[in-house]
This record gives sequence, structure tokens and C-alpha cells, in this order.
Amino acid sequence: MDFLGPEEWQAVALSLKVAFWATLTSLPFGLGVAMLLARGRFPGRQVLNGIVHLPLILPPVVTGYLLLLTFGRRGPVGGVLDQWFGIVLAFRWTGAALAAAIMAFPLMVRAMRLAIEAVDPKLEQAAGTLGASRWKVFVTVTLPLIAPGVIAGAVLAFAKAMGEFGATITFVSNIPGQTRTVPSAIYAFLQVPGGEESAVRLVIVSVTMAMLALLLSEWFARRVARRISGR
Amino acid sequence: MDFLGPEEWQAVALSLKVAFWATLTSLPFGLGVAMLLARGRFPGRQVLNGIVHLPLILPPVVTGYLLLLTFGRRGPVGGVLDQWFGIVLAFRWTGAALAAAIMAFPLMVRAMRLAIEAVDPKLEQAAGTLGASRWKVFVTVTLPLIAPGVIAGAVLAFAKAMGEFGATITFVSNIPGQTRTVPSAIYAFLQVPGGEESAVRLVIVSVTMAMLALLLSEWFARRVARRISGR
Amino acid sequence: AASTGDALTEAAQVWEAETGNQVTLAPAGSSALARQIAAGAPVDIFLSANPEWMDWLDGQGMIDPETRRILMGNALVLIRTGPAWGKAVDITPDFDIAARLGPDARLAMALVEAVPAGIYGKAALEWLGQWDALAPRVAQADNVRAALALVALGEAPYGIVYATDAVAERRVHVAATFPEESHPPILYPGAVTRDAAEPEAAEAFLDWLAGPEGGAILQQHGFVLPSE
Amino acid sequence: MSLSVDVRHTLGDFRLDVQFDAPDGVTVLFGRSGSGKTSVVNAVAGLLAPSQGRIVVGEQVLFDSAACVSVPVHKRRLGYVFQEGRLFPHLTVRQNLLYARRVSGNRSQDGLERVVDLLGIGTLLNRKPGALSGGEAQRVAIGRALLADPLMLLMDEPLAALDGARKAEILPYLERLRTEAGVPILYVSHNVSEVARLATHVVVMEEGRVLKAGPASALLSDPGMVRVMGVRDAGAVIEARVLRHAADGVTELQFSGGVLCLPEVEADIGSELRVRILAQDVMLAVERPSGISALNILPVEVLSLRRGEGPGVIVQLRAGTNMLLARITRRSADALDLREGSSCFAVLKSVAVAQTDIGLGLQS
Amino acid sequence: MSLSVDVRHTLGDFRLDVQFDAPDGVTVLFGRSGSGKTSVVNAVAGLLAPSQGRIVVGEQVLFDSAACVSVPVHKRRLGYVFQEGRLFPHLTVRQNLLYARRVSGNRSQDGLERVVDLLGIGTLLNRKPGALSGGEAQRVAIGRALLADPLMLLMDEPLAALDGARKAEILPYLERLRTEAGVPILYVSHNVSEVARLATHVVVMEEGRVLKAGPASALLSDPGMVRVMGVRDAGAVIEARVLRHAADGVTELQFSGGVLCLPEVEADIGSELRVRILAQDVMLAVERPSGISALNILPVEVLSLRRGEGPGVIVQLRAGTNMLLARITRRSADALDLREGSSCFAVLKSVAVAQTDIGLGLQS
Ligand SMILES: Nc1ncnc2c1ncn2[C@@H]1O[C@H](COP(=O)(O)OP(=O)(O)OP(=O)(O)O)[C@@H](O)[C@H]1O
Ligand SMILES: Nc1ncnc2c1ncn2[C@@H]1O[C@H](COP(=O)(O)OP(=O)(O)OP(=O)(O)O)[C@@H](O)[C@H]1O
Ligand SMILES: [Mg+2]
Ligand SMILES: [Mg+2]
Repeated sequence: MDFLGPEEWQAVALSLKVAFWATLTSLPFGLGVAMLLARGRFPGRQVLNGIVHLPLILPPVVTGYLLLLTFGRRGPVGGVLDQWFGIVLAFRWTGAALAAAIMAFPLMVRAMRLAIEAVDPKLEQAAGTLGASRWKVFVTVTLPLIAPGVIAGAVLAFAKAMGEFGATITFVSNIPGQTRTVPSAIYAFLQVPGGEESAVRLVIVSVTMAMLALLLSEWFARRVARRISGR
Repeated sequence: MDFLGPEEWQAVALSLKVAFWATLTSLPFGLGVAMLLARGRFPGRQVLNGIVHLPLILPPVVTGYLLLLTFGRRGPVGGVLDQWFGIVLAFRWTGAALAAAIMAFPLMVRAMRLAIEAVDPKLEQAAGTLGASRWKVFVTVTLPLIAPGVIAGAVLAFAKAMGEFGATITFVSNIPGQTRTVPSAIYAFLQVPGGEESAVRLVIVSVTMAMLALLLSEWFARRVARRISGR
Repeated sequence: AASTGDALTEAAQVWEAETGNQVTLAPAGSSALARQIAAGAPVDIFLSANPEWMDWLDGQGMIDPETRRILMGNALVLIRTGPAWGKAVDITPDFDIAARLGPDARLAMALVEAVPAGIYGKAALEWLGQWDALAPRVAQADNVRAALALVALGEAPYGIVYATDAVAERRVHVAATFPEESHPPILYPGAVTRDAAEPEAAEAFLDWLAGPEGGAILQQHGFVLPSE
Repeated sequence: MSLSVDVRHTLGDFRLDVQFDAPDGVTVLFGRSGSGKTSVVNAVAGLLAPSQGRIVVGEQVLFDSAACVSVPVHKRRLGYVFQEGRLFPHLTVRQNLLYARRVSGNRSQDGLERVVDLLGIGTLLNRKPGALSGGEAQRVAIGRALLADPLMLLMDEPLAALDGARKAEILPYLERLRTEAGVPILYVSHNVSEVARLATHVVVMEEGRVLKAGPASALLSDPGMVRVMGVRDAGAVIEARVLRHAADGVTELQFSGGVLCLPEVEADIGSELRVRILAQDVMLAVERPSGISALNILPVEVLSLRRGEGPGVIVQLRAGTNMLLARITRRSADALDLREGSSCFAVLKSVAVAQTDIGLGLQS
Repeated sequence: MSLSVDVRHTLGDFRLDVQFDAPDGVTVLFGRSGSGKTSVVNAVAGLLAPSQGRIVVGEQVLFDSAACVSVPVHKRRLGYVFQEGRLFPHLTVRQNLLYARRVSGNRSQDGLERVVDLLGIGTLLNRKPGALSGGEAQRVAIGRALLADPLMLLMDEPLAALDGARKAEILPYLERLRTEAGVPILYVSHNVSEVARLATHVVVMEEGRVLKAGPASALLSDPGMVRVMGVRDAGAVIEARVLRHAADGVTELQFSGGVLCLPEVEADIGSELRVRILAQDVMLAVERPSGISALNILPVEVLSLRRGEGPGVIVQLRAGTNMLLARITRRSADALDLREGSSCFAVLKSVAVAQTDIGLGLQS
């Protein structure tokens, strides 16, 4: 296609990759934390809740800076990851995915938690009497019932990950092909006089992609909902 | 208090004001749109859904820029508002509230929509048979049942509004006392050598406030939930 | 422009004390400010880190060209993580940055296409003939302060920033200074806007900044005064 | 007010095709599980919009697919007791009960006490539905419907979850609603004794269609209905007038076939009652027995004998102008040499006519 | 397997304080709405953790607050039919039925067909619960519990939503479960006829406490229970052995008081049956009546007369070693001059003993 130049395509592909992995890998954690928050009764529940919400509250730049402090090569976690596992996040697309995942995490957890809280515990009890252990109850009853919420959460997270900019550029900066996601590219274009046109092209592409993801998820969520209500 | 200087206090007070009004004024719209999306069956529903999600997908800078183009004094809407109603949004705290509200809108709508979809239509039918018109059904049955979701949505929106930066600074700039919210102030401090200390102080304050809002809302949502389940 | 905030804050305070006039600063990126002014922002003075955005605004007829002047200049330096040891050197064409970086470390800069500090840095590296080799190894931050932070935290061992930024950050030191001819002159133009509410006071402040008192403050913060 | 229902609709594989007209009073829908009773009630309530049909209550057309009329649910002034409760979980029992008042803007508590007493839910008023037992919730649901001050009551197995004693308390109240307030009631029940007691008109449904419909007394005395009701519940319904209350607690009633003695009935002298006499409670004797505890020995004429599949025979009897049913074994029928036209005596224990099977007649 | 329950718990204002021991078979919890039946069942199921108490089924201690034992719900191997269905809305009927298999890792469909046939839900298998009628949903819930291959069945008013014919089909199956499979059943019911038919042991509850508990036959023949059951449902349960099936469809049974003639009973000759004879179906005569359709005329002795509040008298009778109850009017009692010790004849229509009141005896 002529619409976008090769560099721009690179940014689009990278954004998709980053958002996809950010969503996918944070999904189980999100679900776990949502379960804990919705059902758990332990001290420090509110603290956990607060921590989960932090990325939403903090300006993205601050989040990015904190990520840099923690997961940077010299940071406590980043150092360990680097030396022990050979995992480097700084200036890699994996770092961008981490930043996107963390920024999107509160959205994901909130949506899932709301869905979990809407599940009738009586159905879970019924499953228990039929011999399902807690884990099986979760897999066979709770999870299917909250599926629309999980999908909603994942889509929100994906959309957010596609649009994330502040934390990403602060944490992993802007390296073409590595960490230059679509929002970074758009930002760069907007900084120079006359760059609007290129920016608009990228905006159109990223909006189109996000809308497609949204439509897909709506369709999917409706299917699941229909499956559940049996209508 | 000595902890924060007067300028910092100003930013904190402004942020609270902006987030509060952003949340409050967008609440009815959010609820309306959530109802439309959850229950409405009209052509263009998916388009509305997409538009609502836009601010989530777009980099905040782009959203801010679009706001500037639309609601700026010379923009199509901004001009009308200015000339006909004397309402100026650009470079006022009202503009910051608008930017925050728009950025937070998708989060609010998503949470509310999820809650609405979890309401059993059979209860609404029952209310109908007892003589409640659609509107009364909404006020007396649907609304109380979705209250936890509404609260969750409002809190997400408030938190997001407290942390919004990109769109705000692009739309209404960074004018102390007018549009310099806490995130803008943090940004400004980070731009000057040696400003980190002030920035950290502001981060602590804004995190504390957001956490308090969160705790309050959790408590409130639990109360409502208990009220509903009757347990 | 964002990078001038500290110096201007001090200058404004002094001038306020002298004249009793009130100055309100709104630090943000040059691009954002220029667009906001074009959209009718209630601003009296625009001070840009980048002459291009001033030209752009001029093209829109949003500034009073009579009042436009260069207020100050800046230098570009190569910084290195850690406290200072030894003396900063002047960069000559045979100065090999890649060799100093080592095999896989990165060079922190501001966005090389978009942000002034990055654009100047890129020009300087091109002047050195090392841009093509270094380009894939540059970590571009969204502004020059973020690039500074990357070096300060040790994420990138070297970075290219303004001399003014390097002054206050204790965790970095200036390893080398780029010669003036290696990049277009780094100039900060200022002008009174067309829609200014108080154009006289605004022009007075600009005059004062360009005068000896303002100049002294700017110099204190590491800026270079325009040497015509 | 009369009720006229004509509904055609498809739900998945299930086809509903129901037409019936019912006069004033209680119309009972009777039929096996899954035969479409709830669907008909929902159509009347407006919760199910039939693909075709017409529903008229009294003068008011509630639904007419041909004329594109469909009165919105909330304007139909219903009291609907759902098969599954549907209490509002966020409101207390009191708020649930007063919900209809609240949404109609009339906040008086008129009648609350009476209904609360009737249903025995006085101690529950401040609880949430989540803290009620199954039967308690059902009682609150009934109360909520009654307090809606409805023009029409729709009750879908309202008493199924209740114990016998509670049922016995609520039934007379429903009777009074029917008779005094003239509220038409569409009532779904599996319980023939409830049907016999309340029904003015019975509609028997099978697989989405009307199998049989007609006045309660005719339908219940119809030997052909025995299969539908189950033999145990077959019986005739007669109308009788209270003659006197004897000192020993026996109430004597006059009907066309003679005098019936029943255990004390709470009804004024002269009032009309409906009495259901189960076929299995009627014994036949060729000569008048004596020295026996049964108080009612009525001369009757055998109208027909109808053999069932089992060892039983349903004997249709004429007593005065009324019809009675008796169920006896073939062995007895042979031993007594019963045949059409033979005269004999129907022996009926006075207590065999249960209190719950006596309802206020329609005329009173 | 025997069941031993000792539970103390507080729910809001409601105090549950229940102790009873029940032998093998079906233990029926009987009591008015809100008396705590569901709470007891929930405690046995493990859904309610009593603040104090001990629950033992057979050898297994399910709960013991003193020893801090509480077997987790899913390890109790229950089949629980809830009062309110609780089908999984996201699974088809088939998946609901096979849920227990699926979670226990045993995916065979053994028994599915049998249960599906019994409950008449064959055409519903691929539907979602949202598309079922009330009675259909309840039948699926019963099927789900039965197919869990439970060590113990808990059934909370399982048949309340079902029509008579369906009930009549399901009850024998439950009887067989009790007798053949030896699955202990804890059964909540308001329906005395169900109780009489199924119960080995009856626990009568009132306001959270046990009012009375004992073997079904003793408790149901106890004149003191008339108040609890309601007069209409008072009656004795006797055990009888099938003597022969006569050609005219009458089955003759031998019991201690003589021979009982009943309409055809499907049971092998020699098998033991439980027969419930309602007090109101028994007539008394001072001399043996003749020329009457009633087949059973048993010589009996009056043991006691007990006046109720109304015009009725409950007469306890001895027939052989068995006890019978008769309910007659005071007027009749006076007319016949009945007193303790007098001899008379109990007249009983053979059809008055309904099929649903005959169950398999425990010995068979
Ligand atoms: N959460 C609660 N808070 C307060 N009271 C409760 C709660 N749950 C139940 N109760 C009360 O406990 C009593 C026993 O309830 P339970 O459900 O065991 O009754 P039940 O015998 O099964 O009645 P039914 O026949 O109506 O189902 C009832 O009076 C009920 O109101
Ligand atoms: N959404 C649906 N899709 C398919 N079939 C349906 C749907 N809803 C109901 N049915 C079927 O329609 C029939 C009638 O249902 P309805 O609820 O009216 O029965 P009912 O007579 O009230 O039965 P019950 O006595 O069990 O409550 C049932 O066979 C049911 O399976
Ligand atoms: Mg139904
Ligand atoms: Mg119960």
C-alpha cells in the first residue's frame, strides 16, 4: 500500500505486536487479581486495589519513570531479570509491552471484577454440591459466566495498549523498529511544523485497527452473552 | 502545611476541581450512553460505541489537538460557544475539565454498561407489571441495581481525570491556577533541573488523594452491594 | 519552551519585584504552544526553543514581527553517566562516539526528527559523519529532559543534551562539547503575540530579558547570550 | 369483567395457539408442565407480544395484532405473581410490597396491614428478599401483587411453595377478591382442589392448545375430565345454600338433591356456596344404610357408568338437578348390580367434603 | 445409612437449634414456611456452616464444630435439588445433567437415558435453561441431582412445581432409589401424601426447633399430629402384604386387622406395601352394613376419641395390631354412641386409598 510508508507500517506492526502481547500476558494476572479483589477477604486487599489503580492515577510519564527505576538495567527487578534470566526490557519491544500492560492493567481488572461480582454465588454453590472443587467451579461456572466481562476487559486493555504513549516513551524511548509504536510516531510527527498530514494518516490507521478490534469483541461478547442466557 | 508550596497547593486544588466537575458532568451522559449501548437496538450503535472509545485509542496528544481544533476559540464549536453563550473553554479550567471528561468517558461508559448488562430483565418486567413506566423502572429498579457499577465507573473516571495529562496540556496548555493540574505541574517540575523533589511531593499527594477516593468508593460500593443483596 | 522554565522563573520573579507587573509562565513543548497560540490562547509572549515554530506562527500572522528577537542561545554537549572526573573535551571530527559507547549500549537523545535538541544532535552527528552508524543505536526520548533522565539512571551511558540541562543534574557530567559549527545555531527567539492583552508590558519584559539584568540571569543558568 | 384471549406465537419449537373466552371471575389455566400456561399469562400481561392475536379484558382491548394495538405493560394495571418470585433484591419487604403505590405516586399504606396479616409476613417487613425462605418470598410476591390495586390479577402457581395451613388462609381471601372486588383473576395451578375452589371457568391446555374450556362446575363434573385431573381429584362441584348452623357444629345446606350436612362452614345463612364432592368420597348403597357415621345419605339415580383403564368405575349420578360423580370398584358395581337408570343411595361422610373445597358461590 | 444432625446457628433473628437422628431411608423435614427446613438441608450440604454442631451420615462425620471437622462441599458427594432450581444458565440441559460427571472426570453417559425418560425431558436436551418452563426447569434440576451418582440426596420441595401426573411418575423412582440403591434422602415437603409415601422417618419442625420426630408410620398415625398436618391430611400408615390380584382388578392385601381390597396395585404377590388410610376416608358403623359399594368392612375397637376445635372428632381405632384413624362429626359420634372400648366396623372404600398413597414397604 502506498498509503503508509515502510517506517509507518513498521510502527503499525509493532504497535499490534506490543498491544497483543501486553493484553495476552496480563490476562491471567488480571483475572487473578480481579478474583482476589472481588472475592478475597484478606488484609491488604485495599492496598492491592490501590496499587492496581496506580497507573491510572499517575501521569503516564511518572509511571514510565518508575518503570525505568524498577525494570531498568540498574533497577532492582531489571537487574535481576538481566543477570539471572537474560531478559532485558529496557529499549526493547518487550519493555514497551510491559509499559502498555501496566498502563492497561487497571482497566482490565476493573471490568473483570465487575463481572465477577455480578455472578450469583448460588450457582457456584450448586456446582460445589455436584462435586466440583473450587478450581473446577471457577473453570466451568464462573469463567463462562464472566466471559463477557473478561472480553470487555481485554479489549479495553488492547485499545489502551494501542494508544499508550507517555509511559512507553519514557520507559523504552523511541527506537524505530524496536519501540516506536504508532503513538510515538504520531507524537513525533506532531512536533514538527507541517507534520500533521503524516500524523493524520497514522491516526486513521490506528483508529481503524482499534475499531476493528472493538467490533470483533462486541460480536464475540454478544455471542457469549447469548450462549449464557440461552435466548 | 509546609509539605507543599502555595503553587503546588494551587495545582492540587485545581486538579480536584477539574476531576470533580469532569466526573460529575459526564455522569449523566455516561449513563445515557451506557444505557443506549447496553439496551438500544438502533443502526449506528456500533458507530457510537466506536466514537465513545476513541479517546482511549488515540494518543492523548491527538485527542488534545482535536479538542483544540474543535473547541478552541477559533474552532467551530468553541467559536459558537464563545460568541453565543460567552463560554470559553480554551485555556480555562473548564477546558481542562472537558479534556479530562472526554478522556475518562470510555472508562465510565464501559463500567456502567457492564453493570447494566448484568441486570436481570425479569426484574424490570416485574416492575412494569406493577405500573412503573420505563423511566420509573429505570429509576427505581435498574439504577439501584447498577449503582455499584455506576460508582465504579465514576471512580475510574475521577482517577483518570486526576491523572490526565497529554490531552489537557495540548488543549489548554499549562497555565498556573487555570490549567496547571497536578500532572501538568509534575511535568513542569520534571522539565527543570532539580525539580524532581517537588515532582515527587506532588506524586505522593496525588496518589494519596486518588487512593482516598478509591477507598471511599469501595466502601460506598460495598454498602450499596450489601443493600442490594440484602445480606 | 519547556527547557527554559527554570531560568525564566527566576527572571520573572526579579522583574516582577522590580516593576510590580505580574508574569505567568506556561511551560510546554514549542509545538503545543505554537498551536495553542494559533488557536487563540491568551498569551502575550511566545518564547520558542525552535525558530521553525516561530516562523510557523509568523506565517499565520499570530505574532508581531517587530518584536521578534533572539533572546539567548545554547550549546550541545555529550554527557556521560556518573559524577565528573577530568575535564570536558571539545569534540573534533575524529571523536568516535561509537567506540566510547561500546558494543550494545545506547545513545540517549530527544526525538531526532521532532524535538529541537534531537534535531540539532542529529545534525551534529551528521557533521561528525557518524549518524548513519549511530542511528539504530539512538534511544529517542520525547524531550530533552527525558533523554537526560535516561543517562542519569544509567540506562544509556551517553546522551546528547543542551549544556543548560547538564548543569544541574549531578548524576551526569559533560564528557564533551560539540563545536558551534557542528549544528545550526541553537537560538531561542521570543516575540509578542498579535492578540496580546498587554503588548507594552510584554515588550518591556522582552526588552528587559534581552538587556543586561536578564542576560545575567540567563547566563547563570548556562545559556549563551546572542553575540551579535 | 370477561376475558377473551386469542393468541398465536412460536417459541423455538413450541407453538402456542390458544383461543378462549372466559366470563367474570377466576379463569384457571390447567395443564401439564410445559403446556404453555405461563406463556398465555405473559401474553395477557404484555410481557410476550404474540405474533398474532387479540386480547380483551372487559371492554379494553389490551392487544390486537390486526389493529396494531398493544397497551404497554405498565398501563395494564396488573397484579402478577410470577412463578419464580422476582422480588426486587435491593428493596426491603415493605418497599417491595409498596412498590406499586410508589410508582403510581400514591404512597398511602392502605391495605398493607390487612395483606401483611393475611400472609403472615409482619415480622419480615424490614428484611431484604435475600434473607427470606422460599415460602416467605412467595408470600411477599403475592402481597406485592395484591397491593398493586390491580384491575386484573395474574397468578402463576402462587401457592405451590406454601404449606397447607397457609394455603387454607390465603384461598378465602382470593375468593373474596373475586366475588367482592370483582377483580378478574387468571390463575395457573396444578392443584385440582385449588381449581375447584376458585375457578369460575377452567381452560385445560395441552401442548400449546386448548384441550377443553368451560364453566368450572360443568368441566369438573365431566367424567371425561377424569383423565386430565387424575382420578384422585375427579369430583363434582355443586352450588348449595346455607340452611342453618346446628349447635353441634354441623352446617346444613340445601341443594337441589336434598340437604347436605357439612362440618361448620363460616358463611351466613342464606348465602350460596360451592361444594366440591370428590368422586372417591361417594359410596353407593342399594338400600338406605343405618347405624353409620356418614350423615349424608342422598337418593340418587344412576345416569351413566364409565369404566376406566383400571379396576375403577366412574358413576355419574343425578341428585335433584345436580350431577354427582362416584368412583367405585368394578367388583362393587357388579355386586350392587348398578346400571343406567337404577336408583340407589349416595353415602357421603360429611367431613369428606373438605373445607378447602368449599368456596363462596358466585351469586353471593 | 443413618443420618445424625445436631445444628445450632443464628440467621438474623432466626435461631436454628435442631437435633435428630434418623435411620436409613428417607428422612422428611416437614414444617411450615420459614421453620428452618432449607437451613437444615444447607447445613447437611455444607452450604451453611453452623456455629455449633455435628453432622454424621453413616460412618462419615461431615461436620463437627468441636473437632473442627468440615468436609468441603464438593467432597460430600451430594445430589441437591434446590428449592429454586439453580440450573447453570450457560450450559444446555444435557450439559447441566452431565455436569457432575464432567467435574468428576467421569464422562460416561450411564443412566442419562433412564433419567431423561423418567422426567420426560428428552426433547429439551439441547435447550438452555432460559428457554424452559418452570416445571421443566425443576425436572432438569432433579435429573441433575440424580445423575450426580450421589451418596446422599437432598431434595428441597422437588415436586412442588409439578403436575400430579408427573409427580406420580417420579415418586416410584425415588422410592426405588431409597429401597434398592440405599441412597439416604433428606426430603423437604409440604405435601403429606408425598411424606406418607416416601418417608421412613419424619422430622416436624417449628420455628427452628424439632417439634416431633419419629418413624413415619408412628408419627402419621399419631392423632396429635393432626394439627400439624391439617385435618384433611391426617391418616394412618399401615404395612400390608399382597395376597392376590383378583381377576376384576382388585388387589387383596393382608394386614394384622384383616384383608384390605384395593384397586389394582402393581406389586408382586407377597411383597410388603405401605398403605396410607386417610382419617376422613374411614366411616364407622355399629353394625356391619350390607348392600354398599365399600369393599372393606373391618371390625375395629375404639381406642380414643379426640375432639378437635371444629365439629369433628378424631377416633383412634385398633384393627389387629395396627392403628387406624377416623374423622367423623360430633353428631355422628353421639348418634352412634361411640366411646373408648366400644367395638364397631370401619367402612373404607377401596378406591379411597389412592395410588399415590401406596408405596413400597421398606422390607421388600
Ligand atoms: N440471612 C437471613 N437473615 C435473617 N433471617 C434469615 C436469613 N435467611 C433465612 N432467614 C430466616 O430463617 C428462617 C428459616 O429459613 P428457611 O429457608 O430454612 O425456611 P424453610 O423452612 O425452608 O421455609 P420455606 O418452606 O418457606 O422454604 C426463615 O424464617 C427466614 O426468614
Ligand atoms: N425461549 C424459548 N424457546 C423455546 N421454547 C420455549 C421458550 N420458552 C418456553 N419454551 C417452551 O414453551 C413451552 C411452554 O412454556 P410455558 O412456560 O408457557 O409452560 P407452562 O405451561 O407454564 O409450564 P410449567 O407448568 O412447567 O410452568 C414449554 O414447552 C417450553 O419448553
Ligand atoms: Mg409456567
Ligand atoms: Mg425452604
